[in-house]
Order: sequence, then C-alpha cells, then structure tokens
Amino acid sequence: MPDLGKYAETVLSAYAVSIALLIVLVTVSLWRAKRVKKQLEDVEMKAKRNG
Amino acid sequence: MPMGIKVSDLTIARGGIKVLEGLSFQLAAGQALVLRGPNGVGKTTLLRTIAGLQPPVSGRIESAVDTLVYAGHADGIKATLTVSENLKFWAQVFGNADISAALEAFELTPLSNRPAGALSAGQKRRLGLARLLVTGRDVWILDEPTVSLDVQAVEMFAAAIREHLRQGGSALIATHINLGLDEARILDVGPYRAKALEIDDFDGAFL
Amino acid sequence: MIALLIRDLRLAMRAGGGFGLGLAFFLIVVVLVPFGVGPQSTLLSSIAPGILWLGALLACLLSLDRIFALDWEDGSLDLLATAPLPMEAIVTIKALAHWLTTGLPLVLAAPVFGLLLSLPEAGYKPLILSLFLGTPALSVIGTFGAALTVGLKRGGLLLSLLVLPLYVPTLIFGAEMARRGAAGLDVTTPLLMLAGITCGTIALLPFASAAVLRVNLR
Amino acid sequence: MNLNALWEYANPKKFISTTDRVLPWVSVLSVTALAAGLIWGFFFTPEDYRQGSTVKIIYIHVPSALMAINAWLMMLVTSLIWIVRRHHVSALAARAAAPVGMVMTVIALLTGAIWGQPMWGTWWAWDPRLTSFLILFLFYLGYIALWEAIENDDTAADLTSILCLVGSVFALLSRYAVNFWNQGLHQGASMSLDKEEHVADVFYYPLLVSIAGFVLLFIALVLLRTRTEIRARRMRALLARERMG
Repeated sequence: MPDLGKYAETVLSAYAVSIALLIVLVTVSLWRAKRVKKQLEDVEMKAKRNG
Repeated sequence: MPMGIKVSDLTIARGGIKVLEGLSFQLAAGQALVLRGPNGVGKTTLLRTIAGLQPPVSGRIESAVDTLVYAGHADGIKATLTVSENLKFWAQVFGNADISAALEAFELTPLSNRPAGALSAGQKRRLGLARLLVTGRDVWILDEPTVSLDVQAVEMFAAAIREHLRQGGSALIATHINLGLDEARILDVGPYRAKALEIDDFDGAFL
Repeated sequence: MIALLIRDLRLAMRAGGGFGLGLAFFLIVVVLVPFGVGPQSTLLSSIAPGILWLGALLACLLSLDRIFALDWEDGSLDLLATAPLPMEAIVTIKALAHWLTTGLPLVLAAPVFGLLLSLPEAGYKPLILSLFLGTPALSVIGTFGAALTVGLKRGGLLLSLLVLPLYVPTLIFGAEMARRGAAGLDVTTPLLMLAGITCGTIALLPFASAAVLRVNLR
Repeated sequence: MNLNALWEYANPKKFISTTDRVLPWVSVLSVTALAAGLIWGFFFTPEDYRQGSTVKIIYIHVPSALMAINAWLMMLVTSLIWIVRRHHVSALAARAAAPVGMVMTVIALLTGAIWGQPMWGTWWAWDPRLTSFLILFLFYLGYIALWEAIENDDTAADLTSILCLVGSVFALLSRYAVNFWNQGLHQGASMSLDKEEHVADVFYYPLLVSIAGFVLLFIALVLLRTRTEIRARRMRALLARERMG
C-alpha cells in the first residue's frame, strides 16, 4: 500500500466510487444479458412448438 | 398518368410487422372501391400507406400528383371554431375558397355559425365529410366514413359519393356497412393477409 | 400556410386555447422570486436579467406540448400531413404561432416585470432585444422537442428533459447579453452569438422537426 | 480491407456469431489492461510535487472523461449509419452504448468533484469543463429516456438517431457557449500529442495503459449489450408474431 499522505481519503474514495460504478455497470449488463438470453430461448421454444 | 390509383404487388407493415402482401388493384375515374375484411387485418394501414403517411414495405402505388385526399377515423375538427371556419380553413389549405356547396351537400348551412364543439357526433361526422368536397381532390380515401351517422346521413353520404363519381372522381372506402352504392366494387383484403415469416429467418428484420 | 397560421392563432385566442398561460406563469415566477431571495433591491437588480430570462424560458417550456398534441388527438395532424403543405412549412408555421402566442407577449411584458425586479435603467433595452432575438429560437427548438414526443402518452416530462439541454446555448447568450446590458457593458458578442443561434435554428431545425414528425405519423 | 464485407456484421445473426468468438478475448484483454493501468498508477507512480497523491485520480478521471465523449461520438456514427443504411444492429449498438457513456460521464464528474475538493477547495464549481460534462450527462439522460419511452423499435431508432444528431450540434454549441460564459479553473487537456507539455512520462505511460483498458472495457460492454439488445428485439418480434396469429 503506497503512502497517500494527507490526501488518502480523497484518492481512495475516488477509486472506490469509480470501481464500484464500473462493477455495477458490468454486473447489470451481464445479468440482463443472461436474463434476455433465457427469455428469448423460452419464447423461441414456444414459437417452434406452435409452428 | 391516368386519374385514380393503381396499386401493384403492394406489401405493407404495421409496427414493423407485415400485415398485407401481394395486393394489387386499380381504381379508375368514376369508380368506387369498398375494402372489406375483419378488424385488424390492415385496412387502416393500407389507406394510410396509399395516402402517403407511411412508406410501403414493397410494391408500387401510382397516382397523379395532388389528386388524393385522406379522411381518417378522426375528423380533425376544432371544437372552438365554427362550422364554416373549420371548412374555410381546409378549403384554403387546398387552395379553394368556396364552401357553400359543401355546406349544402351535407345540410350544414343552418349550422354554419355554430361552434363545432356544439354539434352532435353525427353532425361532426358530416362536417368531416364535407371537408372532402372543399378540397377539390379527385380521389377520396375514406376510413370508416359512416361511423356515428344515422340512416338518413348515410344516404346523404352515398349521394355525395355518387355525385363525386359522376363528375369523374373516385373513392376508396374501408367500411363494414352497406352504403347502398350498387355501382361500387368490393375488395376483400382478407386473402392478402401476410404470412408470418419463418422463425429461423434471423436476419435484418429479426424475424 | 397563412390559413394555418390564422387558424392556430384563432384557436389560441378562443376559450381553452392557452393564450396568456405562459404570461401568467412568467408573472408568478417573477412575483415569487423576491419571496425566495429577499426584498433587497440591490440583490434583485443584480439577478433580474437572469431571472427574467429563466422565467421566459420556463413559460415557453410550459406551452410546448400544446404545439402538436391537440392536432394529434383530433386527427388534424394526419390530415395536414396529407394536405398540399410541405411538412417543413407546417412545423415552421407551428413554431411561429407558438412564438406569436407565447414568446412575443413575454418580450412585450418583460419591461413591466423588469420594474418589479428593480432592473437597472440601462438594462431594459438589451433585455428586450435579447428576448426578442432569443425567444424565436426557444420556440423552434421546442417545436422539435414537441415533434419528438407527439405520439407519447405522458410525454410532458420527457419533453422537458429533451428540450432543456438544447436550450442551454440560447439561455447562456441571451442571459449574458441581458446581464452585460444591465451592467452597462458592451453586448456585441453575445448579441451576435444569440442572433446566430436563432438564425441557425430557424434555418435548419425545421428539417429535423419535419423528419421526426413524419416518423411519428407512420 | 473490403468495406462491403464490413456490412456483413450488420446482420444480427452474423453479429452474434462473430461476437461469440471475439467477446471473451476483448473481455479478458480489457480486464487485464484496466487492472494493469490502475495498479501501476495506484501503487507504482510517484506523487506530484503540487497535487500530492491526488494525482493518482488521473488514471480514472481522464480515461472516463475521454470515453464519455467517445461513447457519444460512437453513438453519433452508428446513428448516421442507421439513418443512411438502416442497419438494425447499428441502431441497437447506439442504444447499447448510451448507458455505458452515461456511467463514464458520472465517473468523470464524481472523480472530478472528489479531486476538486482538496485542490480547488470546492466540490463543484461552474467551470466550463465541469459544466459541459453536466450538460453531456443531461443529453445522455434524454437520449436514454427517449429510447425507453417509445414502443415501436423502428420509430425509436429513427427518433433517437435524429435526437443524437441534433444533440451533437447543440452539445458543441453549448461547449462554446459555456467557455464564453465562464473562464474556468480546470487545467488544460491532460492528453495531447505534444505530451511533454502536459504530463511527465512517469504519469503518462500508466495513463496510456489505463486508457487502453477503458477503451477495451467500453468495447466489451457495448458488444455484450448490443447482443442483449438484438436478442430482446428478436424476442419482441417473436411475441408480436405470435399475437398476429
């Protein structure tokens, strides 16, 4: 851990906030990708059965 | 270019989904064509496409420049303007001035100074149809023109159409009721209903 | 085209047309500001140009959704689109009618409201000139926003969200001109920029509005 | 390179199958580059003699600000492609990129505020650059809201494309207007071809790696989200087909 001096809080909070936001963005994207893929498969199955 | 409309191999879509395909017909001067078909089959979409409000998916619609006039479900009547102000506006938009003949044809003359908001539903509809006369256009494209008209008013409307046809105009009408226009041809659009695409056709149109 | 303009103006004047609504809103904003910031005339006179511009902008925004919504509901818009008028002309006339019924009254009323906010003597001419030059741009940009949201239910809030960022340049130059004028400074630069924005939007934006309206009528 | 071959990828099926192969690589690369850039920057760079350790924020602040603008530029290009050539994937890619661009804008604004607090003594100042980013944020918000509000996909694509075009012009105008309105506190651009003038090498190289990481992350996210949008679109099409009978 580098010595951040008197600005430790500033630097750490900037990194924490940004990385948290990026993680949220990636998680939401992945979660939605998975959900939509699943939903599409269901709908396709149903559509194929019905012709 | 002949008067009237010539539609060849037309395919139309509503909300990105094809509803009618392979539709061809011709409407010459002095003719009327009545479109039939179940609700939701695409009659309104067809009329809006022919009127130029939306592009066709494929096919051709030919008509002479500035000969069409469209009347939809709604009449476009302003409640706070009087009957004659409403009509005068549309006459001016289409480059005409005289509205007395149109008032006469739909027996609106006694009402001409009344605000359109004070008219009954049937009277409003008559005003909407009188608009067609003041446009001076040859080809009328009418979507359910007889909604909320009583028997007498329907006769009035049929008479107006007959007069229009006699003068060399033509009309394309989507309606469910019998207008008493014996000379009109009838076209059932049901058989032209678009076939659903194969679900494996995962292409530009997603279906 | 003139028929359409006359009809729109007539509709605005008749009952329920909303004429004067923007003006009343402007008055309310101006009356409420001193309650919010205190009655000191020095403070009021320094913020007067900004408040007047902001009030005019909000009053303009308030009436935007009426530009197309009524014609959309009663089907007139479909009929107009199939009439022998180019769509660009229709949106331009609509914007002009909006300006005549909303923008122009605001410009004319601004001096009175300036009095209420103890606007400095030197500020009146630049204020009126800046509003006169800037409000047409507000109407034209607003017409674009109204065309974007015409088919939507509950489009009002979205309309504000779309239009407000587009209003930023006009507001900045307009308010800057009024502020400099009130401070007795040279107003040439913001004046030219404001005039440029107004001319540019009037010349170009109707094409975008017309394209958007055509898409929405499909 | 054959330009016509490029349009092949505008076919949704082709796009999905290609990204199936590409996406894992881009994802791994982006995580690697991002981690490398940030770790290098955070642990192994010296402090600035004036700004102290706060200079480390640059490895997030500058790349996210760059991507906030680049994302909008990408949306502008894909919107134009949609308007001119009507390739559905193009419109959906713009839709997919918007939330990513908005998050980048938020990160740039937040890190800027956190950095500004000790340096300028304030969280927020109406500085031209800060203000421009706030306006950019509003543009993203309006763009996304318009996509969400319209039911018909083609209509939404058309309207948002035109909004993106008009918005770009007004965003540029706002940038000039804001500059005119207030000369600010913010230092000049940190990145430029003439690097000697701006940032010393010790800061510059980790910054480059970090920027590469953000670019790759952006690409990976846009590819992923475009795939999702394509699938969602196909699902809506299938459901609509079912309703039609």
